[in-house]
Amino acid sequence: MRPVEIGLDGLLCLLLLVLAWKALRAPHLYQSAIYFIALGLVMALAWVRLAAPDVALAEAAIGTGLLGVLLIDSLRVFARDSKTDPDAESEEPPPGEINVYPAGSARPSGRTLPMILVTASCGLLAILLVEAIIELPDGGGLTAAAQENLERSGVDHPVTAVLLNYRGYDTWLEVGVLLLAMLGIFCAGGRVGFAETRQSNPPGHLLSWLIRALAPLMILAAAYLLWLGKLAPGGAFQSGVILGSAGILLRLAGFQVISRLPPLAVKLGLLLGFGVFLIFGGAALLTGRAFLEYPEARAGELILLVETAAAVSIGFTIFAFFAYLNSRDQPEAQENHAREEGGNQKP
Amino acid sequence: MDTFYVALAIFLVLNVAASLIRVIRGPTAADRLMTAQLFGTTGVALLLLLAEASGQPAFRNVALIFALLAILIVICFVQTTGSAAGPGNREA
Amino acid sequence: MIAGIETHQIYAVTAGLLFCMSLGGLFLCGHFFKKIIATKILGTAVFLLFISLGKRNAMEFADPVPQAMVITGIVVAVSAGAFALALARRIWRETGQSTFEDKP
Amino acid sequence: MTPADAATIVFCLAGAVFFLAGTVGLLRFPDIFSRLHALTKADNLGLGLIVIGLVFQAESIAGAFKLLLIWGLALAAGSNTCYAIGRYALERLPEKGPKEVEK
Repeated sequence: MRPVEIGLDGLLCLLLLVLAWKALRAPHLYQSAIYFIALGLVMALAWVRLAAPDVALAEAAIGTGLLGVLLIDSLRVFARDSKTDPDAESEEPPPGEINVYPAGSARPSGRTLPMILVTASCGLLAILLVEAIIELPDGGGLTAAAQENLERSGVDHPVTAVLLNYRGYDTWLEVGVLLLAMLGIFCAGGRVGFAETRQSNPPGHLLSWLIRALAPLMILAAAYLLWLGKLAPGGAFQSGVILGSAGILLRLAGFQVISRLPPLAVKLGLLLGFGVFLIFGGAALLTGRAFLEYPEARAGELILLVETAAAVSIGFTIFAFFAYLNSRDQPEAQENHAREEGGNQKP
Repeated sequence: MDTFYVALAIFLVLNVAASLIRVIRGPTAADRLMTAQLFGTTGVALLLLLAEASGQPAFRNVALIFALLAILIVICFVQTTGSAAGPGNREA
Repeated sequence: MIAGIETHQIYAVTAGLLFCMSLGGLFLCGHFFKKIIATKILGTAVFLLFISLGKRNAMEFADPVPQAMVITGIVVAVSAGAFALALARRIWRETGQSTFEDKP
Repeated sequence: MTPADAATIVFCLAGAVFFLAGTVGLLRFPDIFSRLHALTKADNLGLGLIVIGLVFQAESIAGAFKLLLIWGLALAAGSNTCYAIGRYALERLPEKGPKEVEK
């Protein structure tokens, strides 16, 4: 390998380590979130360097969009109530800091012993781990096996073949995990369904123009990636995440398209992916094949159908993550405002 | 030619690494957000360069996603920070 | 000597270091929000190790099986993270606690 | 070296200069609005010049079109985010307005 490439890889790895360190040690939660978002972007570059385009696509879609949005939205909640919690701001903000965001590392003093112990054991683990990684033998790998059966799988891209044909169980249960996580969020919130956004400030003309132009483009890009998954890097997850991000963008700009859908349609959208997997698996069992085994002649079409259903479901679920978390605190925020304003008038 | 692309990529990575100083210094949340924005844009350029260097046009789709979704975080920040830093709280 | 280093080795070692760093962060950071971020970095480190080992004797792209599993993993990690955030927000709303430590 | 390669090198280097200018501006400029100004230079011209440089290497018309589409998207997103941040700063942080130069 050429030295210049080693330089690039070394630099990216150094940046990864620095960003992770800063994300864990930054004095304010907001800084942590920014470092973490930047870490996601650098990770996408690392996947490209490791020649893993499918993972790079997924990381780019989730890292730049969904994750940052969820973190920033949660910060709003932690920040709003920080006034009631004196401990949250025990660390002095740097001069000039707008003290909107709570300090994160409010570590109580007199805890040096556990700190030393944890640091020492993690350092020791690091040495052992690096040693073990360096001494791993070369060889093995499943590239050849995945390539060998490719023509029987119905698609031309090995990663899609692994995801939807060789290891269909994984993907099916993964859609199940998404569904479970959403139910968990519903339980943690204590109610079902998401309300419309209450706009704290209306989007400007420029923004709503952009979103009108961007949302169809995002849906187009999602369809493109879904189709591309058959023969090149791309596929259901990436396209589902982009669909979900399009929904989040629409919601943020005040277009209540999805929130106004009838609840039944939303539930159907959420269950579609899991259900289609189940139906196809059951049909395969009834016709005497193994669960989720596709007939070779029609595997391509069936996989595309399953992928489309999965993408729509993933999009809905990801939108629901954000919309639910985003709308839950809205009425409460209004109350808080009212309370604060009332409190101000008294003195 | 490949060496040129990789060298340019190294330069751009150094560039964004330097811009992290702005996250440390702040002073406002918006300043820090700008660094994330610069990371996004430079990320697009880096991905295009690396796609060219490795001869894999597939990586261009990653840059496409970056460019499509780059706006989400900023819009989310601007639209949701209202209740925390809004005029109601500031006057309090 | 420097020419003997392969891309995947650099990233694999980084993954090991990232893993330990975030493991320490998981214990030492007080706030839920940071604990969640630490968990997510932990997961990323595992993915990085997995893919860089899959790159060892790959031809054009990295090994497809680890790639597929990591994509699954990324989506699962994100949904777990969203659930964790929802739980942390609920605890915060109900009790005003943002750490696991007992208030005096 | 073909003329196309030479053009690529010239345009990409010019783009890199604008990225450098954007970073230096982000670090050195005194207030949020001038920093935004610096940031947009990297967004628009830096990325734009690199994209133009790479168009010379594109293997097909479709490839070149995709590169330009990426630039167009980044352009639309960049100008909008800068507008949004600027508006946010103007409304929420009036004391941080364009006057603040003393730092």
